[in-house]
Amino acid sequence: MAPDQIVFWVFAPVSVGSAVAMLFQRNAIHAALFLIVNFFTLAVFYLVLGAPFLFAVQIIVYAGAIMVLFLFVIMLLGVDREESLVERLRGQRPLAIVLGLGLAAEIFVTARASLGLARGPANFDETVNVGGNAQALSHVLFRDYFLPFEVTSILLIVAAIAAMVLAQRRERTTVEAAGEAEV
Amino acid sequence: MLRSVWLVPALPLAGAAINLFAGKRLGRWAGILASGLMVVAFALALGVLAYLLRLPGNERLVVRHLGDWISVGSFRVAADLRVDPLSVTMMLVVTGVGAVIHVYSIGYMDGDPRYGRFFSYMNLFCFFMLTLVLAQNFLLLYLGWEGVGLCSYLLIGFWFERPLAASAAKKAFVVTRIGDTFMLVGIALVFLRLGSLDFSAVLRPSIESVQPSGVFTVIALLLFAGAVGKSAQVPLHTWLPDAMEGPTPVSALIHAATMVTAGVYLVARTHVFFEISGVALTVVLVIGLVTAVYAATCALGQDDLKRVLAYSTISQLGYMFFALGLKAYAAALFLLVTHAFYKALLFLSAGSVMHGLGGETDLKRMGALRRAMPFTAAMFGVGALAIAGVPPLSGYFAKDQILEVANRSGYLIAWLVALAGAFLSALYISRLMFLAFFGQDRTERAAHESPPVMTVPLALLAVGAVFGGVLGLSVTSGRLQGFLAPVLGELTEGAGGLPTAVLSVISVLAALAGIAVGWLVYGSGKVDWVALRVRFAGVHEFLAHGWYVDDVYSTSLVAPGKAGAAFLASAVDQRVIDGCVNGVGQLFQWAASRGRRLQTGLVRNYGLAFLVGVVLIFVYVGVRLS
Amino acid sequence: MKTPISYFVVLSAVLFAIGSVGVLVRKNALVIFMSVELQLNAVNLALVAFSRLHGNLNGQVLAFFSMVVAAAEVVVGLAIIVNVYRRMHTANVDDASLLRW
Amino acid sequence: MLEAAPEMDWLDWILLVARVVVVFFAVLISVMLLIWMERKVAADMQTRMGPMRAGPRGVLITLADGIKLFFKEGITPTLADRPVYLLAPVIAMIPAFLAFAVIPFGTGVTLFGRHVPFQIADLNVGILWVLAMGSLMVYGIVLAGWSSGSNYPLLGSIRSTAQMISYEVGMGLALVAVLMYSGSLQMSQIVASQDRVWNAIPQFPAFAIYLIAGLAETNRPPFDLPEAETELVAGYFTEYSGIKFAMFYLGEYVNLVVVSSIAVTLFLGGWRGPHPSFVAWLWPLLWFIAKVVAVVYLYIWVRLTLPRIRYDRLMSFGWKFLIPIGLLWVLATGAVVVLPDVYGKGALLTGALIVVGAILVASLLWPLIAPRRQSAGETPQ
Repeated sequence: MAPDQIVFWVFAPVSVGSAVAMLFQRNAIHAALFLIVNFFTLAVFYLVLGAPFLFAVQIIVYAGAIMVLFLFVIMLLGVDREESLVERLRGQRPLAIVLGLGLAAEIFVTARASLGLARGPANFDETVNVGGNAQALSHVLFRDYFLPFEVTSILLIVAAIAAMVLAQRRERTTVEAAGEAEV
Repeated sequence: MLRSVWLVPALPLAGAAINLFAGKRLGRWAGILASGLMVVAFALALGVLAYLLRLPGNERLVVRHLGDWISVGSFRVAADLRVDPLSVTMMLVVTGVGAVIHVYSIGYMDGDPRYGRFFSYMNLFCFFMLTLVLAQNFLLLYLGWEGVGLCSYLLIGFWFERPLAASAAKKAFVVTRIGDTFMLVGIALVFLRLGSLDFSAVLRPSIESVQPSGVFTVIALLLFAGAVGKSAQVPLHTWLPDAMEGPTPVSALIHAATMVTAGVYLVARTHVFFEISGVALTVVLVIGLVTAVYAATCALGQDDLKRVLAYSTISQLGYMFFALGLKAYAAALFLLVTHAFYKALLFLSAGSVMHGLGGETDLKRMGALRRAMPFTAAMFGVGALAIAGVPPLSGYFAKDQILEVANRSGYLIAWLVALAGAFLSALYISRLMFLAFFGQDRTERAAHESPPVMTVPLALLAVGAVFGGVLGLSVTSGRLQGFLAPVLGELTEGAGGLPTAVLSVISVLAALAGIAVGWLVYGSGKVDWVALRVRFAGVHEFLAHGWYVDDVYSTSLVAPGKAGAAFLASAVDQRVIDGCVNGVGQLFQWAASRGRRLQTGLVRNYGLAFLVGVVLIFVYVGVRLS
Repeated sequence: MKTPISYFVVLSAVLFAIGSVGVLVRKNALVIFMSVELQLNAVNLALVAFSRLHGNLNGQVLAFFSMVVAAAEVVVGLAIIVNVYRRMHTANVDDASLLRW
Repeated sequence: MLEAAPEMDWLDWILLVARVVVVFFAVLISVMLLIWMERKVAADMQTRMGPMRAGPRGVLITLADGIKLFFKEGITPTLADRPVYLLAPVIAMIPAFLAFAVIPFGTGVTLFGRHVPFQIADLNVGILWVLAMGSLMVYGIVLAGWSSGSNYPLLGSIRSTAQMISYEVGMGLALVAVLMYSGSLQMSQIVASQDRVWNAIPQFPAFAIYLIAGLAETNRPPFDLPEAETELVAGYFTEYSGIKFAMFYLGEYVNLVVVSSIAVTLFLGGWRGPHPSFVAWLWPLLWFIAKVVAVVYLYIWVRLTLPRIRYDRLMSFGWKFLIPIGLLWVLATGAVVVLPDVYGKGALLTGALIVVGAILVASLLWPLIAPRRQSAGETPQ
């Protein structure tokens, strides 16, 4: 068994298991922790697939920033109480599970039929990741995808401003809150 | 000269615009401006005629391109003016008689509160009429056609305060519209079947080979239906007598001299179609003849001065169509021209009488007016003699030629009927003459002669009525006939028939007989015509109501139509249509009241629907791929 | 590398399906949001796998963009959830069902 | 990397494992010495003796403390979220150790006919790995604070999260400037690029930003708000005791070593230094250790000199000074890197770079030096 196969068969069950565990955790923080585990396994898969840059970005962005933000918000809002297990929507759970399984089955069948056991070029690191993954990726990114890159940077600025505007407590609301407190 | 031919219609249009927007400020100058423009237009028309006369006979066709009007794909309509003998003749009639009537109107309409607007409408009418006759294609002709219809409506209803005038305007508009609709279909058919609306492309004898003759029959009949409506022929004639509610100059200009002759012009212009068809020509002949005699009998029963003249006009127009049906187009045009003179003269004289009597039109309240208004009486007499067909006045030549052609055509019965019509014409016009200007004075107020601004035009028209015959002394070799020949073709002499001299004598005798009978009954004093009328009350009523055609229409068409409309309005519209609309609304309300339950506001429901969609799309894609 | 690409794709599909189910059955807005992130990551995995399959870096670039956009999306989404929580004092999406009939 | 795996034989694996073990223990020992050093330096600056009993001049004091903590009773609060509570100290420790994986301590040595580098893994994306591990350090604090089921730890951990996320941005910008200047993400390459002049000189603003951000990342005074005793008792590890507390303590000092090592690697030329030619593998190692000790000494010095900063000032300093200046510096570095390619005036621009750097540092320090005119209007929270 090649190392990458070992990695796959070790981490794939962890990945699926952590995802399923996230699904069943009643506590939001625990769910977030399992999701972090899942993200780590994905990072490992990126490494296996010849994308060390994305491996690092995955950890920095998802594990390091996004999930911290999630934890931060959960703790800030104090919504870490146990979630009620009563489902008020009739048929929601069975339908959701059936549909989820159906989707997975469909993709399974499609991948089996169309991809088979294809593995891609054998010497990926030599032919594609020329001069290292980061360098090769930057060549693609700053040549072929330069305009999307710039647009995305604008999107980030917009998102930052949007977050600031949304998170800001307006003066009016503070006054209202004060009024409510007095009453 | 031909470069400025566009000015002929443009000048009245400018006058119409000026008078419409500034008529009130211009005051009396409105009439002078309108009349002056018409005089200038007439002068220009004379110039065009002079130019045309200098050209060789077979080259007398000039098309003046003003620009493109409509250009959609292969459908192209140009704003072209056609100058040929026929259009020039019509143009001269319109501008000449029009100018005279405009001048007359200065006096007649004096003091009217809408003085400026009257001249605006009149000018606008002249513009549309000139567009009609100068058009080089069917669509432009149709524009003019509808335009004169609009002006006719506006002018008949000029005194819209009177309910009768308003309803008469409405009636004229609606009835002529029946014919117009057929005509529009005919024009569409021309484009569909013949591929063009341009006269030069369509109106040539070789067009015969393009389509079977049945198509031409249909086209000709549809166009003729328009002519029937516009020219007040049976069965669409009922609007014209009622149209006399308009001001008298309007009756003279529109409902005697110009607009009603548009039908004659149309048939003459498109005679190619009629000749190819043959059947259509017979229809024209029959309709014309029936109208001529029928309207003459009706004229006998009228007590209203202007209604007599209206029926007389219908009758005369019937003669014109009769002539057209006999392929004697030039003769029809000759009658058209002379009729324009003497019928305008008669109407204006009648207007003068009305002016003198304060608007009175009832013949029973007239009589012996020759003493109070001798000049008017003399002018009216000239017109009456002309229409009766007494030589050497213009009417004699025109009518005599038509009878001559009829006699030679082989339709002996038609000739006899037409002769009877001629007799009746002389009879009703002499009845009118004697009742109004001779016998006892039955007026209720003192009559007076009209001012010179009205009488001078009368004199001018009288000159035309008397000497108009010079234009076409002979049916084959007259000047007008020769002038029109390049457009309308030479008249083919029919074989047989009576000699020309004999025919002339017969028609003169018929006219004199009519006058004699008229004198005997109404002028001599030997017959008590009032008692006669009481005795034959039924006949009189029958004639007075125009054979009850109107009443038949009312009961057979209008009343069922109204009932149907009422049914549609109360039952169909309120129950079915409104019901459908309300039902649709209620259906959607019901559906929305059920369907809005879908909008639960629960994100997870929406998400579920989302996922269902994703799964189904995958199924679809999978099926497509496999 | 010996692992067939389709293994990664199927794994990605399984993760995506789990994420979908999570979105549908969980009620806490934050957990739903996390499930959405799981879906996004599953797709990223598929993109990187396809990048490997086709022997070019376009898939990785796309996954990179996806991450960047996801970061922006999370920031705004969390801000919205915080605002909703401030107003309604709940993070349960079933309680925030004002936009209904 | 895994592509290369089949070429490794058993000896390579053994050497790799050996390197990991050696580094792990070296770090543990260095932490032990570091704590002793800090206490001695502090004592020296306060003109007192410091620990003297355990071992010669008290050098074993940390060991004694560790043994004591190991035998203390481990208390788990009732309201604590037990699994997370137990997991948090471990999580706090691991990233710090992992960050060492990419740091080159020296040139390497030849053993059994193979070249053995003094570095566990020369990752292609080394700097990003450092950043990633730095961003993971926050988890231990966050989870510890939350899982304790108590208010002070929670507040401490929220503060800490905000502080670390904020300063991570500044630190990232400093690293970006360095990697742009060096033209590589690989640690060994960055060290190699400093063969003429240390990055600390042309990249002085980045160095300054990194040092300040490092203070915040390690939660050391004057940026030790998450565990400010006077406000939050002991901050996020208030409820921790015994071996679990020891792990936090350990993690914190490992962190300090990591930050210092990275500073040395990125800015101070790493293991580079003049050395004699005999025992060639040893001198770079010594140079490295010496530089790390120097940086650590700087941190201890700062800790003992500066008072704790108010929390809102801390945040506004991070967001309003450090990050903008970092951004500007990245821009300037970009210009310096790219412009010579276009104009070929490298030397001139390097000079300009030093000038601009000096100006920026001056502006960075200006708010600290200049008298506070607006302070009257501000009210401490």
